[in-house]
Amino acid sequence: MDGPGGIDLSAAIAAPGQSPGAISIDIKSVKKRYPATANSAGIVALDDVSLTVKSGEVVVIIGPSGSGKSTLLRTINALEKIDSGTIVVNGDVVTNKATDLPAFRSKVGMVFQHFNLFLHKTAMENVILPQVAVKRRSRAEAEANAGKFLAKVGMLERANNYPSQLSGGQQQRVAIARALAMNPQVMLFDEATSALDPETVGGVLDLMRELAGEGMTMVVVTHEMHFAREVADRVVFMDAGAIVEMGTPEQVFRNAQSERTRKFLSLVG
Amino acid sequence: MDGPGGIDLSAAIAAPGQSPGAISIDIKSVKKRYPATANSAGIVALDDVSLTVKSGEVVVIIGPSGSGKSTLLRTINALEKIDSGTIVVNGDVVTNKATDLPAFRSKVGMVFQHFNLFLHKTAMENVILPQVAVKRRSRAEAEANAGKFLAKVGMLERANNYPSQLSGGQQQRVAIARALAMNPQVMLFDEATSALDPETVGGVLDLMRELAGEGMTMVVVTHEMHFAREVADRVVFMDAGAIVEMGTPEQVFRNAQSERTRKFLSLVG
Amino acid sequence: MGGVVEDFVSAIQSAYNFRIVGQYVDEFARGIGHTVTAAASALVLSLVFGLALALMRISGRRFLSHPAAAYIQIIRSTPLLLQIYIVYFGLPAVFPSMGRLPEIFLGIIALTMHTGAYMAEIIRSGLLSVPSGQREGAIAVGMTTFQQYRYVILPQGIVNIIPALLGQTAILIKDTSLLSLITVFDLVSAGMLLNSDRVRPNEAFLTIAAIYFVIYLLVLFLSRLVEDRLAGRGWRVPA
Amino acid sequence: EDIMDRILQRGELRVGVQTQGEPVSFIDKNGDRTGLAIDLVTMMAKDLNVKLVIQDYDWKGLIPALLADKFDIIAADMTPTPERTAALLFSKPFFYQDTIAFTAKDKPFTKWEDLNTAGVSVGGTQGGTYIVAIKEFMPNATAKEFASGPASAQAVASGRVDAGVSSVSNVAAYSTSFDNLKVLDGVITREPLAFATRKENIQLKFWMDNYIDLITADRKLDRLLDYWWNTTAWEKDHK
Amino acid sequence: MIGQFLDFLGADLAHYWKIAAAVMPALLKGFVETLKLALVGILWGSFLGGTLGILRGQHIRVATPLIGAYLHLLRGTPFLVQLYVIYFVLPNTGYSWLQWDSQTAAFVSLGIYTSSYVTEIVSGAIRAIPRGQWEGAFALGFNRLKTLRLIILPQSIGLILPALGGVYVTLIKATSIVSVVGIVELMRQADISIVRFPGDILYIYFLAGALYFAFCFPVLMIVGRLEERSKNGRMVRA
Ligand SMILES: Nc1ncnc2c1ncn2[C@@H]1O[C@H](COP(=O)(O)OP(=O)(O)OP(=O)(O)O)[C@@H](O)[C@H]1O
Ligand SMILES: Nc1ncnc2c1ncn2[C@@H]1O[C@H](COP(=O)(O)OP(=O)(O)OP(=O)(O)O)[C@@H](O)[C@H]1O
Ligand SMILES: [Mg+2]
Ligand SMILES: [Mg+2]
Repeated sequence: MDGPGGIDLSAAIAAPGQSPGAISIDIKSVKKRYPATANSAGIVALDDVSLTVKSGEVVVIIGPSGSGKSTLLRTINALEKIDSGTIVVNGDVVTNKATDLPAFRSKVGMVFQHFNLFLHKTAMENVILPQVAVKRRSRAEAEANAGKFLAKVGMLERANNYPSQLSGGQQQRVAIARALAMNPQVMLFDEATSALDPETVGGVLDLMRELAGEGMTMVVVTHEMHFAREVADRVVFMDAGAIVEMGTPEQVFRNAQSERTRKFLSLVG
Repeated sequence: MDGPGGIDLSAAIAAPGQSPGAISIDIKSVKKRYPATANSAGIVALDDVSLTVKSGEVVVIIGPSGSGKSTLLRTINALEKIDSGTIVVNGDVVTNKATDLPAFRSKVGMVFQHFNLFLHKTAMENVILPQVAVKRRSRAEAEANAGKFLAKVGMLERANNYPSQLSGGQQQRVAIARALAMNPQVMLFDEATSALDPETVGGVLDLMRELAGEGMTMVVVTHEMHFAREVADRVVFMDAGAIVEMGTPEQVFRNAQSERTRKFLSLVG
Repeated sequence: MGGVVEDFVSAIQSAYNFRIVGQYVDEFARGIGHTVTAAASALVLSLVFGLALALMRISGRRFLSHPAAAYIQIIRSTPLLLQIYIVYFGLPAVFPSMGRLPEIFLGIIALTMHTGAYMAEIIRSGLLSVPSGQREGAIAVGMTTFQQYRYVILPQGIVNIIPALLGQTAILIKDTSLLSLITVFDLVSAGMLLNSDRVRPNEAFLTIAAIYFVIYLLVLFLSRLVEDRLAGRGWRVPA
Repeated sequence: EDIMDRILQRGELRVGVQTQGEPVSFIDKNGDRTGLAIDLVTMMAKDLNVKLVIQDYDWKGLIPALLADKFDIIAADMTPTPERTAALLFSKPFFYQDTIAFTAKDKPFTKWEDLNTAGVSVGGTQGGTYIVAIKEFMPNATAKEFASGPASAQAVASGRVDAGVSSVSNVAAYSTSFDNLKVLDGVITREPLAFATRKENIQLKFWMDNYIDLITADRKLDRLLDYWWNTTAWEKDHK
Repeated sequence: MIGQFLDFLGADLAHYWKIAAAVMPALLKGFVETLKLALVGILWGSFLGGTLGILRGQHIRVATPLIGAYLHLLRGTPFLVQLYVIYFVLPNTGYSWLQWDSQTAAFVSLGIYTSSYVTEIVSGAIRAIPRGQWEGAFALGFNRLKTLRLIILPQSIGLILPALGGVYVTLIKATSIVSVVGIVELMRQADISIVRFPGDILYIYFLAGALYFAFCFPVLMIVGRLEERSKNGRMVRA
């Protein structure tokens, strides 16, 4: 990371009524099946998955390609509909039809592998727009906030660049600033570094590390085993739509119970 | 690699008149500048670069993003025009205007980061098409060949899938088969594994390792330091359009002369 | 019961008299023949011509791209009717040997000149829609420029623009009716003949509409076939 | 309720016209619609003490508009053929118009009968009775249907067809506009001109018949014909 | 034709001047009428087509095939017949609100006709925007409407505008057909003028063509500029 990192995030993090240690995300018996289409057979992407994440905890999900990591992460903020089970995030029952999803999602920050910055807006405007359009903040307030978080991720100097004028690592940092500016209670990262070149991966991981250190509740899908080992409070290994192994980094990396986990770790490590 | 790997490649490799040890690629004082456009300042991508590759040698190019690695690789088969200097590949003067570039390129295999398989053709047809269209082989011969090389890369079972129905690693293996089926004298790899997920990276690297073992002349741009260390005959470190360091893996990784190289290796390693 | 059916049939017959339409079967057949001939020939020719114009436009060479752009702009800015008259009355004045060519032939030339300009713009967008990596892949295996287009860029580019090509073809089919200006007896002419002979506009207009619609559906069906063939069972999975 | 009642209640006589040419119905130098047929319906409206409302339609729209009750009568050069009379009511003819042929001066023809030769092409107006006349009286020639009279004249003048057929008055206008046209001897046929209305408007038909009898008797019709037809008196007022 | 033009350059300038002076007032009147028709067609057609296109861009179960049928029906039949049905057939259904005067009928049918092409363009452009843009917005708490308005439409506009230009100039062809319902627009004025001066048929069509050009050319120029801008500017994609 090349920007100044000295701004305290506690304001962005301390969600009202969320004391550290309380259950923040509660996933119960979630099943999800992608129906068959003309070109592909149906597939069970999540097969009775249950997981709870405490407030302030960092959970890292690892597993082979196609194991359902992204699907699980995306069900947490209802980007994917599920077939059965319940998901509750800080008191909002995500799986309840009556839940106001846009309002709920504005409390959950999500960072994608391909950044998904709005291509027609500058970095600055990418951070301002959701605050104004969704959180209904005044433009002045949104701008001040955007400046603060862009500085936080070291992107203030390039605030007026369009996404197409930024490198992958820079785009990802703007995406993180955009999510943080909404003052999320929870942050979800889906392979936030796998579209980046190895040298810039470091900066983004540093930023995530810093967030974790400041007490943000985080669920992170990643292939960076170093990061998982170092930052995770808990590591979850998924395979074929199910959670196969779950525990502290120590337990999973040193002392995996299942053969599948050990094989995966030997290939990736 | 999960496919059978037992087919000998020597037929594909032994280029007529290319005895091991002879100079295969000779790059002399190459300069390349991208001119300024409305949106960007001009940039010197290659600044007086010289490099020779012997027949049968494996040269791995490493370096930070934007240092000119891809540009250098692409000048070798004239995908990029250069401003000055000369490039000779197995007797073909690439930089000579009179050279029949398509014919020359059909003797050089290139594998891209994003595979660039023909999206509207199946894996099989991807391997057949260039043989028929460019090498003017009969369809029967091309099919036999395609079958052989798809088997070689372990993709025979999925030969009738379209690229969109294959995972990244599978697509990359088809791309390698496509290049090999043209019986190239030289193979160029540009970040052949960086769009792949960590588990599938292994298979493709194994395949490249095997090719190297069988005596193929190869120039490889990669971020996989393990691979460079293990497979390279020579490692080239580039920065800002110039070759900063060059030597055996031992020399470069253990005993780099320049500060820039050491810094890069510390970040990436 | 029978009474009800008869009433219904006679109600329909008074709004649309099949018997009268039946007396004009020959005329409609002749009209369809000319309409289909003109539309099909102009379609094929304007695709070829449009492709040439599109390639000129994206060639990056000024002496090719500027004339092509100017031609496209001028053709699209002036009415087809004028272009047809200019070809019909003007071409034989320049090439006297064309003086007695069949009118439908001159009509097809005019339609090709006109539709080609529209096709060029569509084809250009299709060519530009093919990811640059596809071209690089083709170059790297040693394909010549012609082979790149023939094997990779055109097949993929066309799939992306099939809906737009279909739309333009629909317009072309209907534009053939303007050839009646230069004595080509087309589908609309057949209907109008019925209308002025027999004073039965419903029979005239609705029959025209139905036949055009059938022709359109056939073209739609063909375009699906082409799409399936080029797109092979689903290489185009949305990203 | 009868059509005449409706006209009187409305206080409007609605007339559909087309612009077929001098001196029957055309736009004069002042931009006003005028001509023999227009004068006639103007007189009708005046004698009925109602306002005259004129609607101008393209030939394709004229019959549908009458049938859809957009106006009450058609005052155009519409010939009451047996087929048309089966669908519409026509008034008594108010006038007979000669149909003649014309050709380019350098053509060897002298009388219209010369045109009845294989390989000779003769142009007329689409959907009009001139085409019928060509087919009936020159069965050996090829009939070519143009969208308008002027287009057929242009085609004759520029050699696209060998000859044209039209009304005496139209041919007079063409010969003054194109200096290389000549009139062929002989009258091919005489066309009665009459007003048309919808089948159910029986009283209006009788009213029109009666009106034509009246103005024939008091010679008003003769005076109109002298002005518009038998002399060129109208030209100094309108041309 | 060429002969006419040579004459034009030579001795007959005075003749052409006389004809132009005689017919131009009528042609200009027709041109104003044509502009009016085109403008109404553009406005209604874009509004209706935009709305339907947005709906069709969403993959809604019932709406998508219904809109597809609408689109194919309109594109598969000639405008002449659509106009005929709207002006001459609909009034016979007996609903008094369907009894339009020729002006209204022309406006309605031009709008519907244009909408069929606009619908296809808009839905195509919306579908061309990468899914990630929707997801990025959803994940931030945007609802569907806000995402469309603030994210998707602004990005698709670069694809929509150039194609719309083509439709707007194609619409001109349709305006010349409304003379069937008794509206005297530019082409009809030209035809009427030709009856006065039958010898100058090509010249009068040429004058009318020049007026059409005065509408179409600027439309295409503006659209071309917009296309260039959307290419060069910020929308460069990786
Ligand atoms: N929209 C979809 N339609 C059908 N199948 C899908 C869809 N999205 C994902 N899948 C399938 O669901 C399974 C789980 O996918 P998911 O993306 O969650 O895996 P993942 O663990 O994130 O893999 P990766 O590491 O490659 O991102 C896979 O088999 C995938 O092919
Ligand atoms: N087509 C182009 N036009 C202008 N500049 C270019 C172009 N392609 C590359 N460059 C610039 O040339 C320089 C060298 O680029 P190159 O792609 O060779 O780097 P690289 O070492 O391959 O980087 P990476 O590891 O990110 O692939 C960079 O600054 C890049 O921005
Ligand atoms: Mg995933
Ligand atoms: Mg590169």
